[in-house]
Amino acid sequence: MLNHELLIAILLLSPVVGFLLNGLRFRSKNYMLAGSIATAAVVVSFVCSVLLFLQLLDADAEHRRLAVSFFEWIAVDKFKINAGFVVDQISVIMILIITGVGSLIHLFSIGYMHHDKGVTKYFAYLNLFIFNMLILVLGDSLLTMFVGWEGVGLCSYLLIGFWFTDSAKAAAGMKAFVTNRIGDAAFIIGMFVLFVTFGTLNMHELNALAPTVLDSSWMGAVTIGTMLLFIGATGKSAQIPLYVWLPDAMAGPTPVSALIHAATMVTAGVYMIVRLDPIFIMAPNTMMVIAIVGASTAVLAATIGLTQFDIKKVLAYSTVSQLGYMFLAVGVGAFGAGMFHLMTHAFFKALMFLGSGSVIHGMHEEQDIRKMGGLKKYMPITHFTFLLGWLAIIGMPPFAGFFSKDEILWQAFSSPRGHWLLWLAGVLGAVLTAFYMTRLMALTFWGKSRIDKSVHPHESGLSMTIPLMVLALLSVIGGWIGIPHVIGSALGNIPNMWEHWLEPLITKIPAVAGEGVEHGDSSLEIILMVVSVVLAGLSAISAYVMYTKKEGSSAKVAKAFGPAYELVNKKYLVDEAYFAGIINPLVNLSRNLWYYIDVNFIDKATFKIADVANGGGSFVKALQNGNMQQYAMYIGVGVVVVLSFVLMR
Amino acid sequence: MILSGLIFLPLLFALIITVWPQRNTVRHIALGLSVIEFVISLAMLQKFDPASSALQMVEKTTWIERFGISYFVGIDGISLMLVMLTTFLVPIIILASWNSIDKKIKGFHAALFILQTAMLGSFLAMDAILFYTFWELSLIPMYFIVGIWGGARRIYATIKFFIYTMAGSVLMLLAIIFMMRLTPEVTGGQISASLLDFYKLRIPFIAGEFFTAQTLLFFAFALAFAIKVPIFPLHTWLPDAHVEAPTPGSVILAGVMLKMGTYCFLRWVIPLFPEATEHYSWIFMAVGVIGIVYGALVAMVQPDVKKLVAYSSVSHMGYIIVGLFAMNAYGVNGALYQMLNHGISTGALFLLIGMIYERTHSREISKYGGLASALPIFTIIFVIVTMSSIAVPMTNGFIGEFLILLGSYQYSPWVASIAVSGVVLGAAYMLWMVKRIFFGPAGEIVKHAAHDKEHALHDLSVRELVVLAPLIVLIFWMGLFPNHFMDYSKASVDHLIKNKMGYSLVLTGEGK
Amino acid sequence: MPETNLITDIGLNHYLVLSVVLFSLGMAGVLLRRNLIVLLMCIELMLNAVNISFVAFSKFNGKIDGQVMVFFVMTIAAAEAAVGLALAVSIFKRFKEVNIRFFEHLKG
Amino acid sequence: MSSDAFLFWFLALVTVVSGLSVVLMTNPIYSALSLAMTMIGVSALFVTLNAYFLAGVQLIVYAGAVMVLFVMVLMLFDLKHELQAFTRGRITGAIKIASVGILSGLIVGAVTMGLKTATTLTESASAANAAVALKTNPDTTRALAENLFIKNIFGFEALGVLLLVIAVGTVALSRSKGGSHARD
Repeated sequence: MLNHELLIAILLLSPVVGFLLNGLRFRSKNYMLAGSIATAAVVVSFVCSVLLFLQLLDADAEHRRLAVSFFEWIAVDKFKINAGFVVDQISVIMILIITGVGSLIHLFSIGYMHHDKGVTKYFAYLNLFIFNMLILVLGDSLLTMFVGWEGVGLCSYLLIGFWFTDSAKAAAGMKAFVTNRIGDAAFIIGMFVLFVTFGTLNMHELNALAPTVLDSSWMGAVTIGTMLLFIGATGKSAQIPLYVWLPDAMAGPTPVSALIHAATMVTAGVYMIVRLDPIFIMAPNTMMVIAIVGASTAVLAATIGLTQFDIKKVLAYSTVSQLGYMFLAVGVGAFGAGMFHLMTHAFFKALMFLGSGSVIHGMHEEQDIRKMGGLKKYMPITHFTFLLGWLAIIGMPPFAGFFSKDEILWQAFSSPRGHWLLWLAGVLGAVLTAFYMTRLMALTFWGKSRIDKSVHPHESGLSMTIPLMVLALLSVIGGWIGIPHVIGSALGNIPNMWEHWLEPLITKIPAVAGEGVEHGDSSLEIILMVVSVVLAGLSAISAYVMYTKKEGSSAKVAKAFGPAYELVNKKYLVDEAYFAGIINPLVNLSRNLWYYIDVNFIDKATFKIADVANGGGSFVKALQNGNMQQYAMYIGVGVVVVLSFVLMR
Repeated sequence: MILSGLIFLPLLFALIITVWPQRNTVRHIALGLSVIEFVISLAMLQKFDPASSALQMVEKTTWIERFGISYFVGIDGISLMLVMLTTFLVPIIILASWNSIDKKIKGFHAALFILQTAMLGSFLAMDAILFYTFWELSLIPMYFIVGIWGGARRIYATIKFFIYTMAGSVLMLLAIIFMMRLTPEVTGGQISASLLDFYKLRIPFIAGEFFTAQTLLFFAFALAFAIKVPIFPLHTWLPDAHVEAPTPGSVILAGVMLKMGTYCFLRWVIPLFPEATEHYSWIFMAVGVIGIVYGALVAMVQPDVKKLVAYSSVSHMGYIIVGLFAMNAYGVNGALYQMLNHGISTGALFLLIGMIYERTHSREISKYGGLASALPIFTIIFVIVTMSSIAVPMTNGFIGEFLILLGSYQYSPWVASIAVSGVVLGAAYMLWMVKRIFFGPAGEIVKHAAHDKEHALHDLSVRELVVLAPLIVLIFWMGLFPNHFMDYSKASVDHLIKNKMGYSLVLTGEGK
Repeated sequence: MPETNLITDIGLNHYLVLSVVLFSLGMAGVLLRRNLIVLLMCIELMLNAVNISFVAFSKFNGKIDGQVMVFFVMTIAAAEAAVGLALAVSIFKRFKEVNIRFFEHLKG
Repeated sequence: MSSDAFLFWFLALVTVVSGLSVVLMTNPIYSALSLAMTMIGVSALFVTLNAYFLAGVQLIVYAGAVMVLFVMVLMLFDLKHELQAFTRGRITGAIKIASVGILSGLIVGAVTMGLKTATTLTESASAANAAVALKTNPDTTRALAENLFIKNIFGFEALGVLLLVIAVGTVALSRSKGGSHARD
């Protein structure tokens, strides 16, 4: 067995090597070479991750923690941060997802990007992203996590604006970065609050110190600190009110959307909260806010998803919605469930994005689902894998999404910090999800073909379909490691491996008498489960009917809702509101500040002072009229004055 | 002797340049000489003892005995890195101006070397009058650099620059003379201009009363330095000076001369007037924070890219002021680090803008667009420098900004909360600028260049890459291993923070 | 001390007052006249007035130094007249003008 | 009235009147001639003050050399009666005359105020003796020479150099074309 320090070093540095190898020859158009280097780099990382995972498995449950510190990064006074990294039960899952799904997406990209001029640069960026993401999840302190946190934001910026000659795409990248920055600013202050309160930013130490917190009120330091961290998370994980960048981020290449904007980066906020669960538990108010924001995001984004026609936009809003579920989970204290959904979502959403990428590729860069339909026969593999992903996301048992979503809904209902309203919102979200995902399937793959005659759709090559198939498999079986107790015991004592694995790191919320539902209430759990599955199923069927059997009925429905439909179709005008309410006033304010304060006040004021000197100069200048006799007179007057002063004394 | 050598060798170099017979080798000679100077400063760095907070390599000779004025130079952790920055930037500037300065080459390089002497002197002088001499001397070459090799409105800009700075220094001179008159209290009757004697003075301070000696002296000094920094309402000379200055002038102005202001806050104002500093720090916190936000906002709407960077300097300098007046280890260390960062990243930005200006002769953002396709390497480097400027982790900017924010949070969470908005706004204006210049469809200039062979855009030449490479290396080096740099200053800063109410410096002579 | 007769007892003050009167005349001429040459003459007048007071002091204080000073003043005055006139000649040659109001090149 | 007193008053009248006419004559030639008269008067005043050598020098240098120079230049320019001999400007003119008047008034005032001091000075023993000696001894020329060539020899030599420089400078000036300060 290799030393874990070396493994972590290789894990981190392998993508850097890939980045440098590709980055230094960024002009090359040899997509095979670039893709191979980049994919190999991530595969090496994946192997390291697996080896680390095996090491963790070997260790006993209490000592599953491989820490390494490479060097002292910042050390000023009491503020000491090491370039330290930790592999434990949570982060090992993340690195497996990142490098595993990451390698599949790299592989997919070779096929998807082969015609692009900047393919080498593209792979360099992807490797850089993997590196930053690994730092984010492995960092042992909030600040090292923040390094990756900003780093992935940077890569996201570069990749969204990858086709920079399109002004809108470049603007989308910028929007993503700046919106993330708003969250990051809050994150920074949040770190300060925690540092001043606990005297450390090391997450292990923070978690150990968490029970010492006494003040859990709104104004308590922990509540404020966690709230600020959560604002940071809303930026990165696209929650209300900072979710607006994610739909625009679809401007990037589709594999990027799959990797960054579905599977890995956007889940960073959830991951951060799970890492710091003891601290967050000490701040019930923050948890409440998280749960509410998560639930509302889940519903809101789902409603927008109902009306979109861009295949990637639908998936983007779906991602926002699913992230809302994860926040709902961590908000009610179901950290394990949140992580579980994070993982399953990574599988099926990556799958769906890659599937959509395959569709877009096959359709020659067409993204509007109104111009698709009946693709089933042209792209059988894509269709089949997409179908599995669809079943997973709408939560059909026994696909992965079912287990994780069900766990979240049950926890939202039963947890001491849960509430039946949160459960209701979750179910509503699930119903909506089922509807719009079915609509997406129907419009894209089923029904009659509306494809333009000039387009000849074709199935993608192997490098693209293999990742699809692997991810499809994972979407099916991925949920089986976290089978709920009620079902597990019914099927013959299948253990919930997931819960067991995470147990040492996940803090249980102290149950408060009279609140929530006892955990053992299995009949209720089954009833709720059945209700949500049935509702989602009905919703999916109605969508199927509406979009394949009775064409035109969707337009009627849209008409019936009229202005409401318009509002949703225009994404509740949130972007416009931000522009009208914040950005434009800010730019105008800046113009006015510059014009009125800088140019017309400060400068004018200093000119006035200069004018005084200037005026004095002009006065004295008038005396210097060049007439020598005048000068002589001044001498005379001067002598008279001095003399009379001397004499009169 | 090494410090005197550092200070006065450039003066000798200036002399050599002026009498050098061949016009076409002046640049080579100047580059060689400036590299020699940098190597000497490296030797000095080698001799420096980072563990000690003492004033090292001290040289002291009587200059004007009657007034206790002496030639007194020394170096400690606070000035060390700024000295290194100065000697480091000059060769880069000379190499960067290889093509852009084409008239009066000798005069330009001589002015540059005299400026270097003045700046190094200001950083190293430990005698008030000596310091004042160097401080004022630094204005003159800068005046000529902007006034002779500058842009269209250069005369307006130079005069504005000169008068603003001069106005502040006059008050400072008065304050210095006043303090010299107080020194017999601590030296036993002999008048003295030594900074160390000034440190011993305990100038009376009454909280809340403005017309007390310490308060007045504090504001007299602070005003002079605040103009140089520049702090918010006194900043309007900076954009004009930057826009009109030639590229090398902008780099030296942003890279070193602004640091003279912040450095002097740390060297003079804070240790000399500790009570007043503490009592009035809220003013500087306020203007610092206003500067951060205001500079960023105004930068956002600038049509001229150089002006944009100039206003971003105002914003960055606001951070430094906030860090300094937070008066704790994080803030001051961060501010000191940020001084270096700003010198490197803003210096690099000005260099890059200069390079693109050489090609297109335009600085108007709206005329650009789509430059990334035409100049890919240039774009990559520009984006890296931009990232450093907006403090993305793993670049140098992050360390400084983070520590400053942490320090200001300890001072007051509210200050940090407002200051942190600079993080967002900084990203907004820089990335917007990057987007408008490099991304999007080809703009007027790129289109024009595509049609016209004479004006075709060439990517960076080897010389330009050599100019930028050290800066890029430093950006990452300082971002990944800040301790390599910060270790030199920690002892001195700790000493200052711990003894801020009774600051004094121990002397050690040449060597250790 | 007996009452001194202002008319008959000529003392130091008489010379001094005379000197003042001559000096004032010269000064008035310098201020009022326009002709460059006349201006120079008036300066000579002023210098002579000063010389009178020097010599008077020399006599009434019993020190010869006053006369030495007069010697110097005369030399300087002669030199000044020479240079002044040379300038006047050269200016006249160029501009054909000796009116002092004509030469206002020093105007600020 | 003693002859001394008469001489003084007569000479005072001559110098003041001729001085006045220097200022008032509109024809520069008359001014020059009046100045010559003043010079002669001053020279005679020197005689009443026992400064015989200076009186001679005064006559030779001023009334002789300098005045000839003036007259020659005037002749060279061919200047006649001037219409605008005096400066204009009410305020400045008033200030000019006033300042002259006040100045002379002040000096006269100072002299009369200092009368007592002056007399005490003259009456102080040593000074009085010396004054008497100077008054009675007509040979002031020797004393002057001794003072000049022993005590003030450096100044004397410096004057010599000055005169040399002046001579060269004057020649250079009058040979020049009047400088480059063209009006047009």
